[in-house]
Amino acid sequence: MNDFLEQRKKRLEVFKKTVRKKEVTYKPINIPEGLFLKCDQCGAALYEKNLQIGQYICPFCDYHFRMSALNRMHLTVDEGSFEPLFDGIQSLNPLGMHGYEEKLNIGKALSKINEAFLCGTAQIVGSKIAIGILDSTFMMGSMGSAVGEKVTRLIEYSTTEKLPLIIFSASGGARMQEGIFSLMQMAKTSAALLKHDQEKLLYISVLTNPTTGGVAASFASLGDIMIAEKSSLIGFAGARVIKQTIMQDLPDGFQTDTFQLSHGQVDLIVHRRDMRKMLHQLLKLHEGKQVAS
Amino acid sequence: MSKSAWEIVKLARHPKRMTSRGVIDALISDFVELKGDRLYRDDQAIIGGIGKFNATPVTIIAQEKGITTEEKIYHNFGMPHPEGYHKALRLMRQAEKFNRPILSIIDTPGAYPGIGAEERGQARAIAYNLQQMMDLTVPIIIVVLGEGGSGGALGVGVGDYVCMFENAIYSILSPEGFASIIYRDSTKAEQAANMMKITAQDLLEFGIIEEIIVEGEGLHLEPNVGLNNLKKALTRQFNRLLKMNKTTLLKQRYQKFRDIGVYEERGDEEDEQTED
Amino acid sequence: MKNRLLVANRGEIAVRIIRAAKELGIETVAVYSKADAKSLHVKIADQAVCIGENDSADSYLNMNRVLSAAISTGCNAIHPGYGFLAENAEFVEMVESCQIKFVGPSSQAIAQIGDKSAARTLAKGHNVPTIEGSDGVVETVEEGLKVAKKIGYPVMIKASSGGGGRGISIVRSDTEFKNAFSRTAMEAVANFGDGALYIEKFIESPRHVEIQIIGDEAGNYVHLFERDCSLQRKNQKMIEESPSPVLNELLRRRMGMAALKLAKAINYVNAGTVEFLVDAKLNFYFIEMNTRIQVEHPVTEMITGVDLVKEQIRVAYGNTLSFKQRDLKMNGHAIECRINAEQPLKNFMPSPGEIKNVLFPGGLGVRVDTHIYPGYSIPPFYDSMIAKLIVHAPTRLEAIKKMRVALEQFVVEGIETNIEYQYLIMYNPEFIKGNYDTGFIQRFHKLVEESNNE
Amino acid sequence: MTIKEIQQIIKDFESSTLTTLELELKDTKIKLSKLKEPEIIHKNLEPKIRTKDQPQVENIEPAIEDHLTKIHSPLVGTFYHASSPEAKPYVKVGDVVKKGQVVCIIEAMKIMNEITAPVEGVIEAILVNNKEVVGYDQVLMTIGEAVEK
Repeated sequence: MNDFLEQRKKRLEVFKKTVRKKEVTYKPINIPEGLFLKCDQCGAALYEKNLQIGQYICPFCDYHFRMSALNRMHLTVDEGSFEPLFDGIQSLNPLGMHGYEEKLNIGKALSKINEAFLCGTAQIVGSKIAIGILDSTFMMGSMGSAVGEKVTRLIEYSTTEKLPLIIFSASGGARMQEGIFSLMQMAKTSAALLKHDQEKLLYISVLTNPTTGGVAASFASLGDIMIAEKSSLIGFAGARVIKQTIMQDLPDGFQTDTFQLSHGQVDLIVHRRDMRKMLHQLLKLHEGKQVAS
Repeated sequence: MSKSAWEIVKLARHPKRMTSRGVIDALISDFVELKGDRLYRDDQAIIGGIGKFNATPVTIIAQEKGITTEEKIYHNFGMPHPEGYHKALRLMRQAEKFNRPILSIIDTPGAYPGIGAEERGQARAIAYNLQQMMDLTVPIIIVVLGEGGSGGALGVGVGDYVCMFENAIYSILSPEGFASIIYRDSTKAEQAANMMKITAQDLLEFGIIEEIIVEGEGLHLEPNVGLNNLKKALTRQFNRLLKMNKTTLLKQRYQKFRDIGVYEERGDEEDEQTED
Repeated sequence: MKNRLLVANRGEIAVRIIRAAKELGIETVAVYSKADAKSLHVKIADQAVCIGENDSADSYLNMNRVLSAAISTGCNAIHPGYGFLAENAEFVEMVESCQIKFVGPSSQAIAQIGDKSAARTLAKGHNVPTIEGSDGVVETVEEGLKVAKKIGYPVMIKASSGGGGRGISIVRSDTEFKNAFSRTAMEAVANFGDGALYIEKFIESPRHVEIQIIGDEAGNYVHLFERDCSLQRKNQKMIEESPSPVLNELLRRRMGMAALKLAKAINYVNAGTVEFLVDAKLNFYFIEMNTRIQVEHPVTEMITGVDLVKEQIRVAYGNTLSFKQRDLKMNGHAIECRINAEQPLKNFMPSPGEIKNVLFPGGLGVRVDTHIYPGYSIPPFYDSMIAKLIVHAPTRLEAIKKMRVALEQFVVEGIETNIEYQYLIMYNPEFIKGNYDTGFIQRFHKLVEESNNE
Repeated sequence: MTIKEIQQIIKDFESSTLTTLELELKDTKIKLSKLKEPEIIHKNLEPKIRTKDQPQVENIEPAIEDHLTKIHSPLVGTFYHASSPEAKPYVKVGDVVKKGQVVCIIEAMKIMNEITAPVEGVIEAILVNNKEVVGYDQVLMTIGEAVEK
């Protein structure tokens, strides 16, 4: 039976050709651009709108897509509880680097905020916090003077206001275009955290994809509690530089979240869906009413 | 005769240029090297120890590149691992315990980019030093001797007074690295160097460093000129800083780094416009 | 550009849709899982694309692969059939955004009416009668008693995260309510780990009657009368018929109007079915709306002469309905028996396998919608329905007799089927009288098991 | 023992309360059991499911010798032999390829996915034409041992 139908179709096909005038060919449907995103890890085509609902996580391989700071804020804090701080601080071009202003404008357009760091106060299930989020869509979340200043002011604000501090890092490192000024922001931000620490205040650092270079080697690595978001790339030197230096291939899983966990550099790996819940839990643990004796 | 940035880069990396060990031998008496981070191993990219400067006991932290090939390999070309930074902090805490000032000599192409370095937390090692050096209640003087390689240099570079040798450089990344990113061609390092503003003169103007140590013909030709100028500078600054009370010392050190950064702050009214 | 239709389904409905499209001169593309490589719908389509492994989550439910198959073969429409992605609002939105026509309602309509409680509030809003109940969970006995008094006994106390008939008690008075409440809560915790309960009016011996509707983009709406699907086992339908033996002309018109009101409220386009429960006193209550073509659509086609699937495709391509409400008449009586590869006496265990041979019944008013053929192997990964036997005759009794003859001559060799089980139902007095309710199969099955064990 | 006698035994056995009966007479040996259900279910279902991946679903792929490595399409989409219409095809039959080398592109929903060679070797055959629709797991190319040539 199986091929009897095939033979019938072939015979009738020949006949149909004599009846039908022209051969009809079908071209693929030209769908609009940008409807689908490619998952960097498994290559699956993902429908953008579904991704938004699913918190930018690939349903097939659980890859965590990079998020803008605004999306991250919306996902993390209580609805409408975010109040921005130091929004007026923006970058200049101290070294007169060619093309820097252009890059800044592209960053503003992509991230819809005016620098690579969104910060202010907000609430997570009612607990008031100071919160800052680096935006990797704004010049790779790179830290120049403006970002350094905003991070430092957020830390100083949370120190004077006695608030727990949460910073989400997503950065390629210090911003080259501002040279030595960017480098010094590492010391400035770390110094501010010393005072926050001396006031016995809680600082949770969440390392998201990617956290490397100058940001990793400063405020991002100084959290009382260090959380790595699942499937994030976290490290100091770029993989390319390391490969050139040691002339060897890098081991599998190098500089991933599990790498950092197994080498004792982070406390926890948290899936993006559980992040808000975990932050709430940690905040509650630190609101400590003394246990009645 | 002002030298181009690229010429200074070549001098900073000159094979005959004096390294930290030379400075220690010249300026520090009774030097005893102290080794190891008590956690993993000793990292010889950073030499640490105690000795006397003008008869005052000081703690020395010095990034050493080595001169002969064997020395370069032994000192890993001056590129520290995390354990190097841990050792430096251990010795600096010890300096605070015994109320000794700290002299930190910077000469490194950068923190070592290796698998072991990442495994042992290179980022955090540097970050923790940046934070803790702000807390040491003893004077810290930083000397940028040759190459100030980005985070690797800054990891032992937080202090009250930063002086930099005339032919030294201090930058966010190497001119070659900068060229390969901006021009996609690392051979354009010279062009990059002249644009990056990484010389002592640039940094003095930017207020990043406090003093330039004149070298005369250069540390590789007549080292004594540079060494004497350094000695005079250190003598002046240690005397000044040792007289200062601890709280002002720390407050000024914090403010020195707090004020670094060039940005604009638009007033609130302008904010409304951008907030459309 | 010439139209081309992708059929995002398998089995008999895929064959049904391909035939309808071919009759409209539209080329068809079939999709199949590896296990379905040899199935009929793959053979009769103009082109076929494999979209994944055997289990449906990795093939027929994989939205990306189904959509990619449509895009790369140049299909400007997709027909989802029933089940699988037919009522998946996310999938429909993806199809719409790719500017491919979805043969069914819009994604908003599906999202709006797909959610049961939203549908119920919508129905209440258009004063379509719904089953009274506590809106939301009831915390205490007192609160429960108040609700019960308001809607009137008998009421059901139901576990909110329950299902499959467990965690439910039926009470007819306050005293019964008091001692049943805590017991049901405990049962709910035991079965579903969640003791939350809600109260709902209990319909005595209900019948399950649904109204077929279809609407086009120009806003024309018609209903094609009712189908009675009370013969169910654990809410799996087994036999459907139209007209319903219990409906009178007035009730039919009122239920038809109610269904159309709902469809218009969400400007529902294409074919859909509005499901009601009808109690002994012929009151009807809205339950839910299915936003797809139903398995039992042939019953409506036989009594109205309308090809619903062709109409679906025409409407999807932007044509208006080819008939008005006044053109539609019910003529005669139609019954459908679902033929499954299962062993009724072994708790309806599925019995996949190779069909050695098959004999299909025929004659006036006998229709078989199926995808099986001699030598075909039924894969064990999908639902066990292998055919639908539909008969049409001037009266219900004649239809029953015609069904008996057709069932008798429907022979499938090589696997077990429920043909003989359906045959026994055709001789059951309660079924013949027509006054059966949704509890019928349960009672019938006990009879069959007892007689078999003697 | 005649057939009728055997049928009689079966009938008596059916109406008795025995569940199994084993009878050995001169020329015949009979084994009757009412416990047949589990076996039958067992027999009926078991071979159908447990055997090698769906015996009755013959492998519809064209006959390919086993020693060749097959490159399967991980996606449903359109096959392109080059990165763009003007560009030269990535590979042609007879080319030597390294592990991980890009051999073609499958486009799905306007997303270009580079398909790479799983092993090092020689392209024996390309089984799909440019711009043709490919199904899931369809064999695109075969790679033979490099050493032979």
